[in-house]
Amino acid sequence: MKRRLLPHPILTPILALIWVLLSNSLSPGQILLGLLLGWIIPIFTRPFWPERVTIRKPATLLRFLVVVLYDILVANLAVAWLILRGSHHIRPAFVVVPLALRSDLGISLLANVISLTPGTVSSWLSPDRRRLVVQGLSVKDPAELINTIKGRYEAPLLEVFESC
Amino acid sequence: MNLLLVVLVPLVGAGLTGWISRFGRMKSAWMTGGLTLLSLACLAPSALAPFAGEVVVRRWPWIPEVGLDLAFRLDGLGLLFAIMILGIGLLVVLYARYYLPERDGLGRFYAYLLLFMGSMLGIVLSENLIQLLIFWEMTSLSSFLLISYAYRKQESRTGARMALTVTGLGGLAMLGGFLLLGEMAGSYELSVILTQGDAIRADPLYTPMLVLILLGAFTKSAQFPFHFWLPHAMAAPTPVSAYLHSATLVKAGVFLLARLFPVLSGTPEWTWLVIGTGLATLLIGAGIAFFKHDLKGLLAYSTISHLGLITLLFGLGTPLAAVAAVFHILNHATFKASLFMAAGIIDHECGTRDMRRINGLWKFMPYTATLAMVAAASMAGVPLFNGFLSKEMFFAETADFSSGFEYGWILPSLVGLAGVLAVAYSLRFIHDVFFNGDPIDLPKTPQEPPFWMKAPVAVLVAICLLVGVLPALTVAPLLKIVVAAVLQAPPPAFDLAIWHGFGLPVVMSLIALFGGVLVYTTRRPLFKLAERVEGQLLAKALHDWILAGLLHGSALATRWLDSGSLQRLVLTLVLSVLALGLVGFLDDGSPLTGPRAILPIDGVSLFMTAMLILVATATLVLHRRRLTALIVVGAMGLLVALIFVKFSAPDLALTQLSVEIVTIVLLLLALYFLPQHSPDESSWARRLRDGGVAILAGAGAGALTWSILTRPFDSISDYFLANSLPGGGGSNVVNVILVDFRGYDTLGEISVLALAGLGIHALLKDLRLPGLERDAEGRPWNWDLHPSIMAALTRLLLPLALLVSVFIFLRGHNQPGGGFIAGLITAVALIMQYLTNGVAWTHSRLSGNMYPLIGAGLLIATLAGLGSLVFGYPFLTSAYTHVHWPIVGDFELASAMIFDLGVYLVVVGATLLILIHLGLMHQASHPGPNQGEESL
Amino acid sequence: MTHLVIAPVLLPLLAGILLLLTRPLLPLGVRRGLNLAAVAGQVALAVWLLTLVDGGAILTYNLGHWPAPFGIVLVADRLSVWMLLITALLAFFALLHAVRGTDRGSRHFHTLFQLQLFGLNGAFLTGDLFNLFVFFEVLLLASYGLMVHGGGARRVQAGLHFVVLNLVGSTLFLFAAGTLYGVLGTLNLADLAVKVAALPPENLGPVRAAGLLLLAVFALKAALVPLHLWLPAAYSSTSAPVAALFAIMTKVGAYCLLRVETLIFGAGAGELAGLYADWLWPLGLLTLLLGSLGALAATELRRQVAYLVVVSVGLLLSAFGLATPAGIAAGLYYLVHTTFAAAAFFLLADLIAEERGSLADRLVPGPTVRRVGLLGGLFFFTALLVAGLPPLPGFVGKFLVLRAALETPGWPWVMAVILTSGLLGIIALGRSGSLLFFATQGATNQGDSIPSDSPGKSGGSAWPTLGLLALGLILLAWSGPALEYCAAMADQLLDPQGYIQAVLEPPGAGDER
Amino acid sequence: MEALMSLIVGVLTACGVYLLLRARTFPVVLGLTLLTYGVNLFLFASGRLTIGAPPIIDTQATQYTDPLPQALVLTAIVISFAMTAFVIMLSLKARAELGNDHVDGRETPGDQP
Amino acid sequence: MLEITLSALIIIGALFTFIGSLGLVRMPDFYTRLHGPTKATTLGVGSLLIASMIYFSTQGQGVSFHEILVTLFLFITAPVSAHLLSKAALHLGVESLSKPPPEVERADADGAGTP
Amino acid sequence: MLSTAILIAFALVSAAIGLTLWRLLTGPDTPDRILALDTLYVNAIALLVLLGMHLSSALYFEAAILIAMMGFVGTVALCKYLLRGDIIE
Ligand code: NA
Ligand code: NA
Repeated sequence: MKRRLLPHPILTPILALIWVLLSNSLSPGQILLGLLLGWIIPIFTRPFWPERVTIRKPATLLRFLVVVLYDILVANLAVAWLILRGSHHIRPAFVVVPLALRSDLGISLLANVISLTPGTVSSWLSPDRRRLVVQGLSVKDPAELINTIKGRYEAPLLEVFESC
Repeated sequence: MNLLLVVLVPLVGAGLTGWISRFGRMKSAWMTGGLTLLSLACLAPSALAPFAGEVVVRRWPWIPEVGLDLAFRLDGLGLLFAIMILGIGLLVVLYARYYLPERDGLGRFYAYLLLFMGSMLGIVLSENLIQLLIFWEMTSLSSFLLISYAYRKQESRTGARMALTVTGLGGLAMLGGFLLLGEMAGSYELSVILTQGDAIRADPLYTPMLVLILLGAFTKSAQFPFHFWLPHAMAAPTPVSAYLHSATLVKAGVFLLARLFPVLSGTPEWTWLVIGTGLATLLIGAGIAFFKHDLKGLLAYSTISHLGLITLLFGLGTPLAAVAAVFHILNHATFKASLFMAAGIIDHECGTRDMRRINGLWKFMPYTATLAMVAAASMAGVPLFNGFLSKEMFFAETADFSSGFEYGWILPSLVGLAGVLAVAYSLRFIHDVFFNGDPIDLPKTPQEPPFWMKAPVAVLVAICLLVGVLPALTVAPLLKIVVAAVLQAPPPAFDLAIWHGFGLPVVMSLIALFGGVLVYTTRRPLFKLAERVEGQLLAKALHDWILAGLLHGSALATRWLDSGSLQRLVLTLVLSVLALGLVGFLDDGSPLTGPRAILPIDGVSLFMTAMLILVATATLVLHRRRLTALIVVGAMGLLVALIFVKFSAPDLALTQLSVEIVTIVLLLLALYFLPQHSPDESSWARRLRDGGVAILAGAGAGALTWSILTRPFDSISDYFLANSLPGGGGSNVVNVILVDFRGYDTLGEISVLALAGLGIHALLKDLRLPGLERDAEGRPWNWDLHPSIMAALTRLLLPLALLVSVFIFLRGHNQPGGGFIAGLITAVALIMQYLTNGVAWTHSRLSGNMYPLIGAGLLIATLAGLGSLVFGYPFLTSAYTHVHWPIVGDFELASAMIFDLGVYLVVVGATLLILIHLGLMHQASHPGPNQGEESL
Repeated sequence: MTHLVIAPVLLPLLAGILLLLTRPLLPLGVRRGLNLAAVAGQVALAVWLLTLVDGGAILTYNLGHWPAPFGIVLVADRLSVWMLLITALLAFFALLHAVRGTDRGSRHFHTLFQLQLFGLNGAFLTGDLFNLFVFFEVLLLASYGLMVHGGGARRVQAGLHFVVLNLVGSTLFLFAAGTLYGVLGTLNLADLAVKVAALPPENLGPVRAAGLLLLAVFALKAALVPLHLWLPAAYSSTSAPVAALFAIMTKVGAYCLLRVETLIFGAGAGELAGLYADWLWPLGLLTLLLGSLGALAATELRRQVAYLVVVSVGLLLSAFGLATPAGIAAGLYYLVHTTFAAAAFFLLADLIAEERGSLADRLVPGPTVRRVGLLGGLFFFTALLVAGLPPLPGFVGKFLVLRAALETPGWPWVMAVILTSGLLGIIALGRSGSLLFFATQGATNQGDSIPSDSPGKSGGSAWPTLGLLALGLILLAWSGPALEYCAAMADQLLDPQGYIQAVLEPPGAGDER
Repeated sequence: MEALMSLIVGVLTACGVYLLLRARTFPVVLGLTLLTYGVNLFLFASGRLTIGAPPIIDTQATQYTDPLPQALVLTAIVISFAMTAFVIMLSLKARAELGNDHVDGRETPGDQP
Repeated sequence: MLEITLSALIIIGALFTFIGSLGLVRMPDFYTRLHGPTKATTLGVGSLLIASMIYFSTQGQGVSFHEILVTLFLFITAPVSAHLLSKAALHLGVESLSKPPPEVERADADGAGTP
Repeated sequence: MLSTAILIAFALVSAAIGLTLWRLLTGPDTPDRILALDTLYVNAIALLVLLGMHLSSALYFEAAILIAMMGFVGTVALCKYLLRGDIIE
């Protein structure tokens, strides 16, 4: 019953927040409406979001987010520099990252983070979801890249979403 | 009333007769006879009036505005014809009952016959010319039915259609003529028209009018060169020939000449046209008649010849000629009807009508032979028979007419020649059939027909004799009133004596008799000669050639025009529009550019314009690579949306953006089932042509845009800007226009969307298209149906998208947005679920059954509009109020929002319906374990 | 302001929605009944409205209670109500024919049918140019759905052509409407008329161009030469009841031409007066001629009938092009007749085709059809009707047009073409009747190719056809009053001040919202 | 700016017409889409071009662009979307029934004169 | 100060947007081209959005947060797009400077992963 | 200064759009074109944001958010088409 009435407890405040962002207003009416929608929409979309997302370690997640944001900033500068310097200085390569993550959400988040950060795009997930092929714009050492990905991104994600 | 009944009884009776025939063959015969008598009885009360010099006219209004009334008229001319129609009709009814084969139900025949009889009576009794025309055409139609009575025979069908075509042509020409005549006289009523002869003959349009009317009369009366239909009409059963093709139908033409004689005659045009036609017909008919081996053919051409004779007489234009013409109409009707009946008996008894085989029938059927011989003698113009009298008058009138002309001998000579030929073919009819040795190889042994079959012939022959011997006692009074009616003046003095003293007419008669005998005796070499020149006779050949040419030509023209090519259709449309637009704009040299101040061009706009043009032209270059073209079009849509943004149209930009994406998805769905490339099939010439047309069209559109944008402008929109907030309760004027000022447009618009959804849903039923196993390059498709990275994240997006959709919906009344865009966002968000998670997954979470949603949306929108009716305001009148709730604060409630909700639902429903079903088509064409398609 | 004016629009819309929502709930029979009842209701509504406008009153209805020219206004004058009545009557018999089985082949036949009427009625009633566009689209999209209903290669291909061409036509409509709005600043037809009358000379060019673009749009709908070539394929390949209903579709184009011709480019339009008339009658005559040739060349009955529709369009628009009271009245009389006659012919062709089995409606000799008496008789009668032969209303209509033409300088052309096309019609129909009913072999169709796939279809009811023919006879019998009404319509049209006043200065204009 | 707009409308119309005259359904649909862009811009422009004055009532605004053509174009966009959807579907149906995607359903490729 | 910040943000944003597109043109193969737009552009548009946020928040009509939403959208969707594009390119065997791992080709060529 | 910055930004973003379109039209492969279209959408957001500031109007924000959403949908659909042909299956 509780699941039916409040399928995603995290989603409600997020949606309400987004509503407030959208409406550009902090009036009580809008907040109320945001909460109302935050409550109703998940009920409607419950079937589309079957598994309940549980976040084990919010602090780790927060730290992870900061790292990612920082990496994005740096990555962008790096890529911009590479672009401006021209194609002679790049060393593109594909690397295969073995995955420890198992959940769809986890793998997806990892893949996205990889795509958002330093000159890498997650290109291909093996059918058994054990290996992620990543394309790097300028890869000097493939092993190092794999290690960075596993240590810097996959480990926190494992902790947040899949630690038992 | 009785005049109306005279016509109505046979017409109404026709249906009755057809129906009663199912109760027995004889019933319909009795019925027809009875109806004919009844009609005659209806005529009787008025029959004496013409003798007293009265003209009976009765009117019933029908379409009074245009002078079209039901009006009937009985004068001498009408009476003569009515009597002929009904009298001979009665005899034919009797004759036909025995003539037609036993297996024939007769009902249909008699029904047609009555239809014809009524129509014919309608012609002769009409007071109104247009009404006369109506009956005129009805005689054509009923005779078409009668000729095609034995429709399994090719010749019946051909004959019937030929008659219809020729008389149809005449009827239409006559309609034109009558319209002109009516315009000249200011009325279609004969009583009016007949008094205005002088004015009409002086009218500048007299000649075209005359030609048109004569065309009608000549075609009907089988005048040269329209004569050829009559012999072919002989495919009709002989009673029909006896009735229509001797006594009635073909006389309609000469009746018309008589009817309009006071109005039309007397001018040189009339004289030469009518005499010329009559003479040609007289000679050609008589000439051909002699050479016909078919008994009915001989009679048919002889009829043509006699009709020419009558026409010629009217052409002479003198009162006495009119007397002769009218007299000959009567005489010809009697002897020719009896001859046809006799021919029918012979045909019936011998099983053939070929005179080369029929010989010596005198031995087999002496009574019939006697009757036929009397009638034929009358036809030849032998004294003591009625034909002689009128032919004598004919000779006299032509001689009299010609006497004043320098080459006056020509006409009498030619007329004399016709007389010779008439005697010759009459003699042939007698000698070749009843004597001339023994029959050759007849299918049947001939014998005397039943009494009741001969009786009608006998009656007619008796009349021939009676009139021929005692003209003054029998026919003179009738003739007097008829002539009075024809001339619209007291009849001239005429003498119907057999002997007028020795003169040119007698000489001509004698020459005719002896010459005819001479011609007949030398017939064998003549026949040989005829066989050599035979072949297609000119007029018939001409008719066939024209008709075939017409059919062929129309087929060619139509095939060329209606080639079933869409490219052609579009090109025609574009060129037409270009022409119209150009003519419209340039007609009086309006300036292209108006005086309005224009906006300065900024760099970004210039650059973006260049980009848009680049992209648009690229579509042309890339269009054959379809996916590429699709991507390019996507870019173009985005640029167009940016234009909307630039020029202060945020709502349009939003709509354009969302529609664009839905369209791309739609095109992708379709592209899967289509070839990936268009073949390179246009020639360079074609591309050049299309390019030229396209550039012209573009130049036109651009010029039009320029001409409008540079003109000053004053529109009704100030009202919307002023009233949007106070009257409509919304500050987004575009949205208020959509849901309020012009909410009715929006109702139509969502109906269109709903219709597209429903139409596509209907179209998809039973649609099978195989999906491709491999892509355009022959590669198999990727194994990953629903890439999980994509799927997982798209699920996250759904609540977000729905939230945005609600946002867009709620603010639409005051800010850019509204039900339509919100609906599209919702639909796109849901489509994304199909795209990324697959049909099976999505369907287990969302019903694919969308049309109730469409229905509900339409219903809500309509009901929202209907709400105002309760308060006495028109449909779609909106109301709004501001509500203040504690905490929540001030917010607005507008009925227009309910309307917008309807819009939202329809958009969601229709878009999903369209896209999902297109997507499902693949599954539908591969029936498998997936969900049943019909459940959607 | 009587709400009755909106009723002919709302009734089919609500009926359509109802039929959509009840699709899975009610058995087909009940839904058929509902549909028929809704159409009957529209007949009744039209008759009711007719009694209201008969005296010359022009009823207006300001939707959303916004005054004209700002809001959309509906206008019920003699002409629009007349069109409503014809449409409803036609629809009734077409539907009657459809419910014997045609409606089974598709998912949303009944809804599409009602929404088609929604579009038609909306188009006839609207007094707003852009709204006319919207309802054009409604009726077109409904017609697309109905046209390809049932499928089949020919039908789908003809449908594709029909749709694409009409989409281009819709684009043109928008170009025209945009130009008119861009120069005159309004969309209300009456207001446009006022603005055109006061047009400064420097703006004549764009307005004339827009007027002629509109002419092209309506001419395309009406199938006027050279924009007529879509019609034969479209009408001859769709199902019979749809083709019958489509008899009104060309009339929508004709109606719009007449409306714009008289209201916006009428006598009061100054420089632009008579803009349409100059094009209509020569093109109408050309249509008449080319249509007749097509009818003559046709090798299938339905195609022939479709070409005869083209012929009727030609005659109709020539009459409207005369732009005289008598000409317009004659055209309007003819319009009624030809709508019912064409529809009846399409239904009849369907009956004949069913009886002829695999020969269908091809004009080739075949076995004697069953019910040859009935079908042959009906064919004969209908052919007379369509060919305009006496004594049926087709003749009266033709006579009226010719008579009206005599008052105009171009009369010799009109007369020559109308009479010639009449003759071609007689030849064509004589030929096809002869081939279908006379040139038969064998007494029965036993052993011949009667299709085994549609055993239940043969022997369809002739009642809908008879009903339409009866309407023609009623028209004939009441020709006097009918023509009187047509003349009144023409007078009302040719004096557009009444219309303009009714729209822009309604009697109750005081009660602002 | 007016000249640019005229140019854009002209080019879109020209390209649309050219594609409409092709022999396959897909380019025809693309042509219709382009033509629709063109006419929508035209209709929109019939209210004249205004920059930075959207028709949203605002106490600070001094000028508004003409809202009516925008509403009309909105309606037109929706309608042409519906029409495009239908014509796409119909071209698929034609492909299924006729076996090819030629607009006239002809097997042999090439233009029809 | 505010103006300088805004101007800087705007110029930086536009510059990154430009560089992203420049990468699209300058990079030698599809996989390398992919990096420019997906990342440089997010930063570019991100800083433009921040500029906009500041700009509208200081216009006196209350705060303006909704730009965050656009950024959020871009950050969620851009990597997914990049991944899909890359996957599609691998599937199509688009010409590449670096050789893709053999297992990709194997799985994609014979449809090995088809469930 | 701000307006100058915006003008420069306009120029840069326009140039970006130009470059993107060049890639869109020249390809060479379909993924290149899809990538270009996706980038074009992002560039358009940049342009909108600039325009919003240029005109001091917040009315273009919805368009930006819609572009962000719709651009993604378009890219996903096109990629799905390349991968599977059948995009809804
Ligand atoms: Na003989
Ligand atoms: Na699919």
